[in-house]
Amino acid sequence: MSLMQIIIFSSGIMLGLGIVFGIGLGYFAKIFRVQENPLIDEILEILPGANCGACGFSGCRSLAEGITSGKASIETCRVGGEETVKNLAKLLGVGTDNISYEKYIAIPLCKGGKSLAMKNATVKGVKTCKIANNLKLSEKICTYGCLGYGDCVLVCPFNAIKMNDEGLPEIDPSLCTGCGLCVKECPREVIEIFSYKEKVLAICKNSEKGSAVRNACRVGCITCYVCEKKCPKNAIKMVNNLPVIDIEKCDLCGICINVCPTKTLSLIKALSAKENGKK
Amino acid sequence: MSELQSLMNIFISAAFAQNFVFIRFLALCSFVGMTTSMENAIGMGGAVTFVTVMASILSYVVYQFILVPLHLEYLQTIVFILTIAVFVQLVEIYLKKAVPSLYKAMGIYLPLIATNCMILAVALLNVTENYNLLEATVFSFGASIGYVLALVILAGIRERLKYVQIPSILKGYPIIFFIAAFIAVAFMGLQGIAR
Amino acid sequence: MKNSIDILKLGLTLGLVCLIAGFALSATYSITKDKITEQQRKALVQAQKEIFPDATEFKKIEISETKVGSATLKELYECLNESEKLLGYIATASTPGYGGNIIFVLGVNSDFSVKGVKVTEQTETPGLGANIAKSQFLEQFNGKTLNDEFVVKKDVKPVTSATISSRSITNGIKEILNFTSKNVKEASK
Amino acid sequence: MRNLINIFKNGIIKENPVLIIMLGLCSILAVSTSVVNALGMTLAFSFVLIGSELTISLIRKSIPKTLRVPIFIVVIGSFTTIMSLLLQAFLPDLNKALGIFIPLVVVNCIIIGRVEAFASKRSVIESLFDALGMSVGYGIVIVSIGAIREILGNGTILGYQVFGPNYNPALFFILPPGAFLVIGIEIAIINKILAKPKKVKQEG
Repeated sequence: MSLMQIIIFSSGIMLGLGIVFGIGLGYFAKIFRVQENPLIDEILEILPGANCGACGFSGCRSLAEGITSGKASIETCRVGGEETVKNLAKLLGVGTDNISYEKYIAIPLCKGGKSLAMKNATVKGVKTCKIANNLKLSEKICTYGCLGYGDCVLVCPFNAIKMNDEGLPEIDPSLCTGCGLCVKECPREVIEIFSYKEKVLAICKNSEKGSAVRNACRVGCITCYVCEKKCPKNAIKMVNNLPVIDIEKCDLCGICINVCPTKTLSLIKALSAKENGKK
Repeated sequence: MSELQSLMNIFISAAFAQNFVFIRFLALCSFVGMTTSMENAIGMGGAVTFVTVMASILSYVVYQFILVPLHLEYLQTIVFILTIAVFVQLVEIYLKKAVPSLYKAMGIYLPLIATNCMILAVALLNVTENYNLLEATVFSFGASIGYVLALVILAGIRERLKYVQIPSILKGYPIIFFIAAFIAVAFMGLQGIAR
Repeated sequence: MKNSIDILKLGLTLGLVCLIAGFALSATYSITKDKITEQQRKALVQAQKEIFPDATEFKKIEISETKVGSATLKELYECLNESEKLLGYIATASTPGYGGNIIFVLGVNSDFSVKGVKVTEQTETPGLGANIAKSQFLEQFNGKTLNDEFVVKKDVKPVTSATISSRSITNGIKEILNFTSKNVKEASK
Repeated sequence: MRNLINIFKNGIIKENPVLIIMLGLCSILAVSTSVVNALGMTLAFSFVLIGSELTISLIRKSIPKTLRVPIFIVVIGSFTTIMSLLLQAFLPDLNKALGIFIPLVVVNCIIIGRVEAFASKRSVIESLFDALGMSVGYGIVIVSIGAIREILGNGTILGYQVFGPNYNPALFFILPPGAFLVIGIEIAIINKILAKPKKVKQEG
């Protein structure tokens, strides 16, 4: 069998098989076409496709099926944000005015960057938050704060999180959809989901007494009760050594922010990506 | 008569002595994944049995009547896997239309049946052992019975795992592999029964 | 009508991809074809050389692959030295072992006693059955003739804890030796 | 560039194809009886994986939906056959050692999984880095299992005696049940390192 013959025969057979199978598949697909609601695929195109499960369905496809069968309303998908709700409304011809649309974002509650938190070790070896947290390999004294190895950055399907040079995650509110994947990923649960309305928040998770916090971090909350006393509307209550601000009572006067000795309290609206983490 | 005896020999060695999952390490991906519940295992086992037997006949025919006359045996791997993949896709389209409940239960594992190592291995072994058509069918049937047996055993044990204390480090897949190790020891004992 | 064009398009795309694949495969195959056959020959020639070091020429006897009892004879060669004198025969055969088929090369002297045995391929249990391929086990067959019993534990010392493998290789050699001596007599008459 | 390195690192630890996603077990358990076999298998595996991921991501735009699986299979199949022909021609003893598992690389669940999940959506360079990451991830696991099984089961490493001549090896590890045990232990270790401890929910 000369080489030419081998090449011709092999290519010929493969071509023949390919065509036969291609036509067979096409024909089979046509006869057994399942009358699936084409709307599901259209909705699937609009949905962000992150399959994050924040809407309670097991993935975008089952959410799309839920929406077509009326089990879910069009703004169940928080992740998609305004733009998805608008497109879905346009597709399904539903009015969007009566839908109260509220945006949620994730906010890291730690200001203890490299220059602010005290260190008692330098770490070599595998740099992921899970491993560091599990094997207690963290440079900072504070065991509540952000480890800074960026597990949340990797998990975010919308690339909304970047590590700043302080070694703290910065979440871009325009990209973040509040899907909550980073919250699950962070081993110390430093990141939490808040509605993106203007409010004051304590950017610290360290629930220990003042002295322990003072030698762990320059910007941690040292439970000095100043904000609770000074607040004209007494909207602030100390719970577990951390201030909790009642949104209804608080009129964003900002006194507590200025009076706080370690500047732990911050105004959410002003909390754009750049400002987070700086003193 | 020795004809029937050699067929039985092939069947027993494929199903028990040379079990495809425990001794030859084939089709472990679906073995680990599909044994979470008994009906999953049986559903998957049934589909794989059907596909293996049909695929081994199909590949035998393609091999004997196309590849051998033209001395293109080296194409066997790609031609076999292509016929198997297309055949599985046809089954998938048919199942989606005729039996949607089974189709939903299979989920991701249906396209993975096409890449199930066992089906291709059966087709290739039919060639290396140069079985005739009847022997090839018995061999593929024996192999899939061995596979279903392995699935059912593990599914049974895994369902009972819920009520048992497992050390936290072994939760999830490690304990399954330990169980598989012990079952494999049992199957190794069977190795001598069929030549 | 539109549908059938779509189907045809599908057929052509898959056909095109397969054509390219087929072309690439056949190109590689033609490059490696003779190299592979040469490798296969080399393994066989090397085994034959070891059994009959002084034979220079191996003449293939035209014999089709025949089933001999449980073993199957694959090929039979006559071994001649420079002066065309018949030294003996070389048979490649396979016998079903414990884990799968065992393929071996049997050297037979002109007086039909065993010149040497080499196992070229086997899938016995590693560490146990696999030891039948080792020379300490195989050398005990050298010099045996047809009137030896070839029975394990009697005149053949088995490999420890691998009786099935030892027994299958032993009776494989016995059957092939028996077959060669019978058939070659007719062939050489 | 950082994103590419991330994809590469991803394949090794975070999404290690074998220990985390639990794919490709068939070839790992069967072939890892010795380090040489394991290395040979990794070589064959990475050749096919890199080749397929690059080709698929090159032509990913023009693959019709119904033909997705057959085209993937033809591409992977041709790379596997090319690899097996080259092995038969140039590395015959490795080919004999790996035996039936060379053609079975085409149905290796990792390759099909990565091609479908990654290469058919991402650009060529990203697929290349992903393929490299996955091959290294696969290689580490199979060589580590191969080493353990060879040292314990055979008393040798890369062929050299480790425990002196009269060490009678624990054959258990060369036989199939040993393989299951070794991979079970390895997954348990990885679980322990990567697992997130269940923290008590902080109030307030």
